[in-house]
Amino acid sequence: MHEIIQYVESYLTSEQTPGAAGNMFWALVYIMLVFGGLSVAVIAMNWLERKILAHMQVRLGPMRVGPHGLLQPIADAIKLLLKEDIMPAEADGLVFWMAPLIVVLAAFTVFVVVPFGPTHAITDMNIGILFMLGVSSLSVLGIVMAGWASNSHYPLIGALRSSAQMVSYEVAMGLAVVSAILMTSLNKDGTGTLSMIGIVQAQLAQHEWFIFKFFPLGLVAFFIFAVAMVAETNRAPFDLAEAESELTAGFHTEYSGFRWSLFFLAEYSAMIAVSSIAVTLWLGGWLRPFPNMLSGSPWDQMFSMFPGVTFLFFAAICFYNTVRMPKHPLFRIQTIGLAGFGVVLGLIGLVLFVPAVSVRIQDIFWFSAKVAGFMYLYIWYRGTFPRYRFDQLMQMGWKVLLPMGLGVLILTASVALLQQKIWHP
Amino acid sequence: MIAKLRASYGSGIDALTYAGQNYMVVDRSLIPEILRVLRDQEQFDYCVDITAVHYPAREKQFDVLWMLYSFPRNERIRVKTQILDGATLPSSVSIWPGANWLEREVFDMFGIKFDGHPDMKRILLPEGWKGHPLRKDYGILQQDNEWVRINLGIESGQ
Amino acid sequence: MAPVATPFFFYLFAAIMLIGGILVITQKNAVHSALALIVLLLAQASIYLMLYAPFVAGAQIILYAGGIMVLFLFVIMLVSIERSMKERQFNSQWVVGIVAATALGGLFIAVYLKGKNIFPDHVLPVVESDNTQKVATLLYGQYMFAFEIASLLLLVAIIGAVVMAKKRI
Amino acid sequence: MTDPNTTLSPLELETHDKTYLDANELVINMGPQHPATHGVLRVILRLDGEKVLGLECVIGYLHRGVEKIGEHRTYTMFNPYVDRMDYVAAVSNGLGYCETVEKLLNVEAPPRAQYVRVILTELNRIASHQLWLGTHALDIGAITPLFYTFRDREEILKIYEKYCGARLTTHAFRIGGLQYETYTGFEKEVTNFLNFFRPKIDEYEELLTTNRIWVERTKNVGTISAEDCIALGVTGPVLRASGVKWDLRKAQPYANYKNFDFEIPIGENGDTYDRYLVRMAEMRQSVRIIQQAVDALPVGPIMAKVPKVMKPAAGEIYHSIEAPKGELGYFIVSDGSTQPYRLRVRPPSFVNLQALDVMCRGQLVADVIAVIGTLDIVLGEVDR
Repeated sequence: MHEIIQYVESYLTSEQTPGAAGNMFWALVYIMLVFGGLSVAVIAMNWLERKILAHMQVRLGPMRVGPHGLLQPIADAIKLLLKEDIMPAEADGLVFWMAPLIVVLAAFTVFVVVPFGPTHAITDMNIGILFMLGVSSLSVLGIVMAGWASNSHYPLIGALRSSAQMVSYEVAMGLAVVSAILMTSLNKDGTGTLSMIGIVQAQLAQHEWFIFKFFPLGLVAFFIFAVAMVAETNRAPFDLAEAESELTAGFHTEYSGFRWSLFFLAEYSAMIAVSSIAVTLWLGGWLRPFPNMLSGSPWDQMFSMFPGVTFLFFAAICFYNTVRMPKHPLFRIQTIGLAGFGVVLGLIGLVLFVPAVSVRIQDIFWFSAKVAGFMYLYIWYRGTFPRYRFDQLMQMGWKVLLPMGLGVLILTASVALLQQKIWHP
Repeated sequence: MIAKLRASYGSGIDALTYAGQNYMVVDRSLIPEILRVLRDQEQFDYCVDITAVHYPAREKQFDVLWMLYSFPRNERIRVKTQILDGATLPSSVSIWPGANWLEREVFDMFGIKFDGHPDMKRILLPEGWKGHPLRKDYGILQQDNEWVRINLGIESGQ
Repeated sequence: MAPVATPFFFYLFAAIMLIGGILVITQKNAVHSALALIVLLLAQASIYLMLYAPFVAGAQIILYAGGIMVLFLFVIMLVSIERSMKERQFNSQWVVGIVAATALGGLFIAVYLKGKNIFPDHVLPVVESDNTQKVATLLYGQYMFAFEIASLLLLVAIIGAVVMAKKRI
Repeated sequence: MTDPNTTLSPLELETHDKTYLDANELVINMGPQHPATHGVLRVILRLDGEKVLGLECVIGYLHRGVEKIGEHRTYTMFNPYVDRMDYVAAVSNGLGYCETVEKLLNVEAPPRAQYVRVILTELNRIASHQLWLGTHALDIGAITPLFYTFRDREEILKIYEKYCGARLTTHAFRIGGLQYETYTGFEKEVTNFLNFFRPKIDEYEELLTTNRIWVERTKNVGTISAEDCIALGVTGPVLRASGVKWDLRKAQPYANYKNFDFEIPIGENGDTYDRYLVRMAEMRQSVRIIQQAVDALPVGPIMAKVPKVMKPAAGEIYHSIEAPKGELGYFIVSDGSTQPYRLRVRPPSFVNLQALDVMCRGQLVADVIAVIGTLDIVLGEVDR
């Protein structure tokens, strides 16, 4: 018993990721944690997207299943799992079966290197960002396979569209990423890094998030990436593959039930993955905001309060809505449920105030908070923008973003070179 | 205006007015050039509508009407001619492109053919429809019964 | 950390590559052989990883598996598979193929037998962390010229392809 | 769409050149069941790759023989049928029909009825434009405007419901005036709606007018010149967007539109974006008209003296009004009996739809959807 506790503490105090420590057990634990958290995040995204979109469109959104439709995603999941799993008669069985697996695999494997904190990553490859881009680019294969294997016209064209779009936007994306990586090499011995943790630590060392570096170069690079990543995940306004008014549902038209839900899962986790790339590269990963302006221990204290405060805030919202619930016997269960949910959130918030916890948790919190910001942006786009035409989409990719990316890359390189000439001769 | 046309085309044009609306009854033989003149010289540049009326009792069974409007003069006029059943009319698509579908509809509903029309075929009713519904002698019930007999295999749809 | 470069993994990936390669040439359905090729490339990437060459592995995944194979799949899917599946496979060159294969195999065996002591008998100590930097310094330092020439060639090829593909400019 | 080739991507094209080397022009079919054809419109497109060489509309899927029915009903009995033609602007149809028969009977609706008619018709113009805006934006991919417009259209439908009990096919008018006196608080409710609606138009505009993607999707798409419009007989907002300042409410005032002051918004390029702006401006003008009408609503009778059994003298009459979609004309031939001898409807959508071919020439396939949306056709009126 005592040994186990010591073992746990020895890990908790260690300064390495489980992968770097070569500790299989903790790596497993982390994998479980990350994938569990990811699934929860996707479920939450499902509910949030429907609610936020609905409120943007003067609707209520799901209200029936559970208080304020909180249980709606779960109901949907059950529905999808119980649904008949149809495979078109003429479909290519093997490929049709493999496609969703590949997409999900690619979407999940990426998270192996996502750094939720200096030590909170499954492992830290020294080609982290390269690995992320490469594996996420594999999901195109799954999409193309799905479109082809369905042996139907809509999916084929949808797959062609979305994969053409993804391939062409990967170029601009890569250029933006490279310009950010260049910035990591601006230290004494001028050695950059590709490792995700290394990138964040470089921002820490340079006391500057890369989005503000060489203003406006970092900002432009970030903008290019932010546009490319929306196209990369086939979301509005680049959702031509799912254009209902033209194609029915793009490459996963023929999929149903569990297979379809796999695509759904993959789409959302891909969104989270690219957002976490953006956060890591430009928004200082797990670093808390205003590290320079508001430095010093009191500020650290204050910022370490944030996670708890946030959860308490959610809890407060829950209680507020509990009070506003109609006083009708039919609503009693829902009211109780909402209150219970609020209590759970509140307890989590209180736990987060314990210094020992908050110290270890706040990295993860800041990272997730930044990613959540991107998630909201995704929903916002969808509520606001019409859909691009395909040629306009390609034009934007090749004629606007690509040259911009090249220019930013060259400028960043030259500026960095000058700086090193001047400051570190 | 009428006087001018009279002068140039002699009889066969008589202008009438009903409820403050001018219309002219024109002899079938004068139709093409009258319409052309109205468009070119009298600036009736907008062909509002083309339609027909069926008078089975008459010997010249059909009235065909062109409803014209002039943007410059802000003035309407109806040109009306009487033709025999089965007689054809010159198409005015070359004068007003918009006449295309209108003439097709007239053909569809009355079976009046227009010579020189790009594609003279039914527009609202399916190809192979029997009869022309807006003729007075067109029996709805027979049509309906025939249709149900063919397509539903029952005696009457009523 | 515990080394993954164990013989077991090597043989595993080697076997995968072999099977993939055989499938590539034996599959009637072009799409299936393309997928087999992807498997092959991924296995190759993991062998690079075992050689402590992560950068090469990453490049392999991005370029081959992610980029080139997708274009392959495009082209294959756009030609009608049914026709190509019906018609007899084009293999009138099997004699030449076998000859070439045997010659290559013989060469390998010869090298293995004769050149035992050419290769160092112990694995050189490679530091994983600075592998990428090493590649960079070599490419942009020593082999700068060759690198630039290669990229120039690629550029020419791209432009040529565009010109040939574009019917109405 | 029944054939997905309607959304060819450049890559797709290559394949078509590859697979059928002989076919450099492919014919594809769109509809009649298609989310973006606003009903049962079937379009056969001739494409050179992504570019539209020409198209042919196949209509009549919704043909109900309204004109034939008209010959078999008395003037009063036929009145409800006209609502079913342009079912999103039913009141305008009713207005046109009633005025035509009134001309034939040579009666004049009393002033109060005239004013109420104007109020309801202009409300209907707004409702029709709102529905157009929502669906059009949805076709182009913007989801949100649909919900905004339907939320506000609901208010108009509520007013109709309170006035005559029906929401969509409101048999609102009668020959010779109105059947129902306005309910108490009618003026107030209409005024409230106007005050509620004015900012809403700005809301729509905020969503779209300066939206970069919206502008890219609509500018220089489906452009049509004023000459083509006139030659093809295209009327309504489409004609005005091409720069012709022509509106029957001004050109040949009917009802009592001459008593109101309002402008005719026009565009200059005649592309989809201009048509959008024109319709937006028309909504504002309608609001102006309704405001004046409500302020000046006179008291008095609402029904003119019309015989119970209408037997207009033999004769023929053509009367047309400015419906939300364009010039809506009725041509009635009376033989002195209780039923029209011949009743012809001149539907705006039917004639406007002819322009689709001209507008889509040389555009991309994805634009065809936008152009169909911007023509604002109602198949019930096209096919009658």
